[in-house]
Amino acid sequence: MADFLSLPDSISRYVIDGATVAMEGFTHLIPFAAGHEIIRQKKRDLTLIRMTPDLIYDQMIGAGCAKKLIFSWGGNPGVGSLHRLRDAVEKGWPHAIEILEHSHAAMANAFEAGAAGLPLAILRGYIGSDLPKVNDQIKFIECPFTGERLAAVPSIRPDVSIVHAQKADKHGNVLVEGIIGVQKEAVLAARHSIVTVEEIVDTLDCGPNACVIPGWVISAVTVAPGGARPSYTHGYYPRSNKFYKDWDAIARDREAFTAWLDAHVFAKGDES
Amino acid sequence: MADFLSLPDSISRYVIDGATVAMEGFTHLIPFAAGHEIIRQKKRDLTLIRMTPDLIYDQMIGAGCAKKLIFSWGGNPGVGSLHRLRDAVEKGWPHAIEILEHSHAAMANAFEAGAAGLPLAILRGYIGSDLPKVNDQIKFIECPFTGERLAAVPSIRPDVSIVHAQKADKHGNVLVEGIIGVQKEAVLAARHSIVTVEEIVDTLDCGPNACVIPGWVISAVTVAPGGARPSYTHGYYPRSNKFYKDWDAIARDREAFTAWLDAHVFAKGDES
Amino acid sequence: MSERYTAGEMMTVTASRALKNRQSCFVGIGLPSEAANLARLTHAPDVVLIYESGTLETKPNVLPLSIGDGELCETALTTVSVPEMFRYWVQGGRIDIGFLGAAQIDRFANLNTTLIGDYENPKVRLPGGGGAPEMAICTGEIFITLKHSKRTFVEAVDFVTTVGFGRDGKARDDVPNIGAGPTRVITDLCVMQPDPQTHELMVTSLHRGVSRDEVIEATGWAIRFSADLATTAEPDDHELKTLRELKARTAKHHSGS
Amino acid sequence: MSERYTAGEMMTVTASRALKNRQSCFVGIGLPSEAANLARLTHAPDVVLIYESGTLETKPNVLPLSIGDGELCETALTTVSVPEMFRYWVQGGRIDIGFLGAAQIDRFANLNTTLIGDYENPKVRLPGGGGAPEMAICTGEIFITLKHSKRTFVEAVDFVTTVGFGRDGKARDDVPNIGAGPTRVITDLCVMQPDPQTHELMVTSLHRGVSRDEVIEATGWAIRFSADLATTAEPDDHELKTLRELKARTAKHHSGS
Repeated sequence: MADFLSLPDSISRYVIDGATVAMEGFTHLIPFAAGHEIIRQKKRDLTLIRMTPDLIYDQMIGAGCAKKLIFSWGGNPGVGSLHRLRDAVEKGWPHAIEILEHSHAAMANAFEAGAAGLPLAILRGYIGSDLPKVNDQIKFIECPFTGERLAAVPSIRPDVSIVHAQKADKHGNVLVEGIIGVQKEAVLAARHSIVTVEEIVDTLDCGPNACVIPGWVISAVTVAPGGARPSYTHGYYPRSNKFYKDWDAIARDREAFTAWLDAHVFAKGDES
Repeated sequence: MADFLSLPDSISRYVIDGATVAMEGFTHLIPFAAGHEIIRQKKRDLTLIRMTPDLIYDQMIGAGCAKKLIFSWGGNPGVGSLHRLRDAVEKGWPHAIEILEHSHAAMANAFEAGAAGLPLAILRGYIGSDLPKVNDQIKFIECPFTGERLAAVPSIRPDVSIVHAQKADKHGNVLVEGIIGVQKEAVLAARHSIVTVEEIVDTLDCGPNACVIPGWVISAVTVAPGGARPSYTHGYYPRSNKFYKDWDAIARDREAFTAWLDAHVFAKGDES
Repeated sequence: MSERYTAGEMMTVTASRALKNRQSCFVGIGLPSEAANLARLTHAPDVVLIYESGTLETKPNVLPLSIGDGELCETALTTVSVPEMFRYWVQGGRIDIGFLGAAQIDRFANLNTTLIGDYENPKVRLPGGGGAPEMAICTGEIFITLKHSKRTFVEAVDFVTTVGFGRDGKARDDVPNIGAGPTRVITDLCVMQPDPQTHELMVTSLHRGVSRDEVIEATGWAIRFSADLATTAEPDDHELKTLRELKARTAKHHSGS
Repeated sequence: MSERYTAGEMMTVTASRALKNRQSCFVGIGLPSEAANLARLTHAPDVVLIYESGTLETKPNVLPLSIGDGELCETALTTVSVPEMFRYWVQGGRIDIGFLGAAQIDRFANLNTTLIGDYENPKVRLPGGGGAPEMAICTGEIFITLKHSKRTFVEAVDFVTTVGFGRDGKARDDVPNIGAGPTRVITDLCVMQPDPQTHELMVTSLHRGVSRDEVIEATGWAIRFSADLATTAEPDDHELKTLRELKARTAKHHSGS
């Protein structure tokens, strides 16, 4: 069963320097509070996995937490570039990072295969794309029944996955609702998992087939109200599109970014 | 978009002699009314696919509709044997049928792969089992990343899939709730699909991530209240365990079965 | 044998005691389901029961007749699709114990639920594999419970539906990502466990009042007995009361419909 | 160019008209989303809009800023997981039209959204592939909409993120289970379609008031014009009014948060 831990405790226990970390949430339910705690604890050399790095990884990369990024779409949604990611890739600031890029379909399948305990995912993908030329993890196999050539990618098996969700009950069972992304797969694919939630409730009060992640597959449940801001939590608060737009100016400039980090992450302390 | 058809019309339009037909519903929501209509229309030479043949295929096999059965568990749940299936396999009555058998995991994966448009499913399965010796559709592949030997089976792509569900809205969108089995996969894997429902409603009135099959992937929606009896429809009526037990005596005897078929299927007429 | 309980009750209680609290258990219909729910209602209130119909962490008030009874869904934490059940929960390695029955079992704990006789011309056609073949591969370990008889405990199963340790006892050797396989077989006479080296089943515990000869007589191969053969602990009153109430509730519930 | 509408409006309306009622369309953020929703609000009320965040049959009242705005989920028939989206809906062949943008496009309609320059030392690092590479393979056909300029319409893309017809125009030949690929490119100047034989893009329709020279000037390769070059039909008042109201609603909605 999941332990109920504070945010600092869950991060210090499960996010180890050098670990492979997946923090998921597809535009919705992005675990920003957990990302900020990782920055505050000055975790280093992480391999960060996420379909859409979004602002959360832009911040963590700018803060120097990452050694490598595995992703499939690295922009500021609806706004433009992730300038901290670009600065690291193009200019090596604060240090160079390695990138490994996929398509969304391949990453979604790789998370799914990880949750399914398989070593690989198979998809009809990457035909005619240059991505297999720059990503040596993309291979092709032949279907033994039809002879069709299909793409194969290794499944994703993070050391730790971190997601945010609406609520947990007292046994640590978690309800994820709305745009559910690959969150359940990320948790099931990982060796350890941390779920931050808006609140703890007596009963999840959901339909018979709702997306519930049982407490007994989660390592730590952490209450972090507002923990997905500036992204959103369906049923709790909307996305701050303004922050996403404002981020563009902050992230374009190393000094502005560093000042933002000091004021809004380091000075802030535990967000749970 | 789905056409709203009567049960006789949907069966006569989409279930063609010689077709490959999957009728799914895992103990719950078994489309008996549709099965009876297939018997009444004297469809022949069908390849019947179903994880658990259950009474519905016992009846259809006994009535002479089947040429071949693809399945993974062929019993009367909690009661014993399917005597019509055994009579066909062991004694060739009313005629011999071919069987191809899998494990549940393989069939569930094969439906999933069919829905996913893939020619094959890959699973960690069949190790040490004799099933691959009697089913030439089970092969093994080597993972190009780890070298692990994994089982491969062809995906299931029926000519037509038939499932029962709670309700449809006026656009033919269908809600399936409770034990959802492989019903959505069966519909998505098939070229054509028929969904029988308890009722048509104004709005499906369900959670944001409910199991909804959109009307535009369904060929025909048919109102058939009680269409899953003697199995059950969550929220509508319970399973008739008594009928499942009574079936044992009916099905053991060819004459008793034929009399039952005459009285309860042929004499009954359209069940929608 | 005591007059306090039947051999069947002894078997169910012993099987239920094998399950530990908080373990996740994939439950087959029949004896396994009876034992697993008894465990949940006695010493293992937080055992996680999972049925292949997709019901996760279910707490049925009466025993299900089928693997997909409405009761299983209504009392579950959540219900997932059957592909998800086999992909994420079984193959994903989330099940500690697979709890199975069988029609035949051999000395290496291979299970047959496919047929008696020859595949092309079966004497008796049985239901088939269902969820068992992959449970035997993907769960942490397998418990088997079934009644002891020579028809069931055979020298060689007619068909290996579900692997125990293979025809030679070595089927799991050097196979990556495979579970421990059958770790105990609980019958109405005794408990058997595989020899750590050869994987051949041997009796490690006799139920009170059962003689070695009774087991030898009911077993289709030259069964071995452990050097430190134990006597199985007897059911206590609470277990017997709980089991009887469960079976009475179940009989009453299913009689009406 | 008319004073009734801008070149951008001409582009969006033309793109929207390419979508037919009841088609299912996988919608990219930005221009494709604007065009697809305009279609839904005008001639194609039953067009099925699908966003890669898992929202099936969504009817947003305002245009989403991101691919996963709450508005998309709240107005959807249902929302599925992202693995299901790519497995059952995209790869499963349930999408008629994939509606894409790009940073670069070449004469064989190959798309680049990865980077400008060299992969190891990029001049500009772009977001990457996202959902596009498999959309180009698995949907029935692809519509592309983007503004015409020499920076965008290039002789050879720096990186083929998403295949059109390959560097030689033959990438789809004899490939099983692959969609038709790009069937039209809609810009603010014209509509291009692939030559049925060579798959090279050629202009099949010029927007009213646009000259051949303007297109030649804005295209990085020696662009060809169809023998029966048409003039694109102009937006009607209802389309313009609907588009402007949609954009005003959208601007108002996103300004506050």
